[in-house]
Amino acid sequence: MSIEVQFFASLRESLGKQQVTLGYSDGLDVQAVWQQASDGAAMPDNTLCAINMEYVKTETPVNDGDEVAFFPPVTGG
Amino acid sequence: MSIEVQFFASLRESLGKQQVTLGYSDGLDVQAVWQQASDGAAMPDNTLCAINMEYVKTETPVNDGDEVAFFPPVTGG
Amino acid sequence: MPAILLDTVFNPWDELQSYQEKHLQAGRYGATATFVGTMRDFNIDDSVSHMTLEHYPAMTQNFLDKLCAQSREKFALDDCLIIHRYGDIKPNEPIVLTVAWSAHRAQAFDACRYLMEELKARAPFWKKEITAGGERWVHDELRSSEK
Amino acid sequence: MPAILLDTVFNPWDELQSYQEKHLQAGRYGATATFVGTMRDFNIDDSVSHMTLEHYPAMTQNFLDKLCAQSREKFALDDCLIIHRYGDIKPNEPIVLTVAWSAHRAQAFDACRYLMEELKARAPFWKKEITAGGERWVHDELRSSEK
Repeated sequence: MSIEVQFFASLRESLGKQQVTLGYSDGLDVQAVWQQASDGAAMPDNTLCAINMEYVKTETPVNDGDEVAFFPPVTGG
Repeated sequence: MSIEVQFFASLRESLGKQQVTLGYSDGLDVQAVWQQASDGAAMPDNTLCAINMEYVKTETPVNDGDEVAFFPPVTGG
Repeated sequence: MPAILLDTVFNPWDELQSYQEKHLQAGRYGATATFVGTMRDFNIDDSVSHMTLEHYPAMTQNFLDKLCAQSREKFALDDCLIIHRYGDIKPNEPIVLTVAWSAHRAQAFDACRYLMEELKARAPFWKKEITAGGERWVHDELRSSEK
Repeated sequence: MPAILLDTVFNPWDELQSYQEKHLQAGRYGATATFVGTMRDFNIDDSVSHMTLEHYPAMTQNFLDKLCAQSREKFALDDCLIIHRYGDIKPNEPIVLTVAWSAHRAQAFDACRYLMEELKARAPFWKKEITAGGERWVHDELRSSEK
């Protein structure tokens, strides 16, 4: 019964954490996972969210066992 | 006092000649050069013309010493 | 149609040839379009000494694999290839290679560009530049010179 | 920014690298877009055993030189390169290479494509294919498969 949360790049640095494991509870969505994992920090406007390696919106429901990731706009290539 | 005329590819084969040297006379244009150099053959609709390595139209005047070329649509690359 | 993530310097042209000889059927493809992105030593005004490219390994691989598969459906390709660096990168080192092989010129060009545009827009990589003035994450507003 | 005409087999990737090492300044260009056109062994329905590529030497050189110069004016390029074969060509041999180096991805892609489209539309080359059924000049109506 857990959710694994990951932060990348500038978000990882500004929050001071790379990975957090949360307990699972019914009715969680991506926004609620952020709130718990970030200790209530405001989510920057341009933050991107993924569940299990796929882009999702902040209102997407989260299931037990999901890997949820938060990161800034990408700058590869 | 001469014009050098060149034919390429399928035009060269259908006319049976690669190069013809014509005497220069006043008032020549590309169409007239074709008529003389091809012995009066009809110019295929899609024929391209060049004077001194630059594309021109059939009504372009020809000067003494010019190199005039006729060829079919290009198919390089 | 692989997407390959590497943390060491690679020669894009050698990789391309090696892949082509191994996987492409001689005489079938007529058009090969490629793009190589190379690290420059300037961005905006500061001189950049080197760069760290962070990624989200499993998602990055997943994203690029799907991008290759989508491109093969969207365009008439014989094959495509993506190679992308991560980790520490120095100026003049290749960062990314995209290749599209097709019987048709337009399809090869379009697919190669599609691979790059999608990768740039959505593949989870983040550049941090190390300059004389310190470290900085590359943000959108710093990328006008890359357009 | 040379345009090179060759009557022998060439390796486009080796030529590209050799030119790049000699003429491009390390760390200045970030984007390299390339296209290679290779002879296929099929066109329409007949099997093509080989091909002869006729050209108009002085005009072809002149045209490609100007095309390189125009492209450098039209796009923000560090450099560009065209290599084109003429004479007898066998299946799977490269016919043409175009390369555009730029600081900017879009400029490199656009310029590389511009080089190829202009070359295809206007450079004085003519292909004659040798098939099981005899020789034939390639005409526009035979080129749909090349688009």
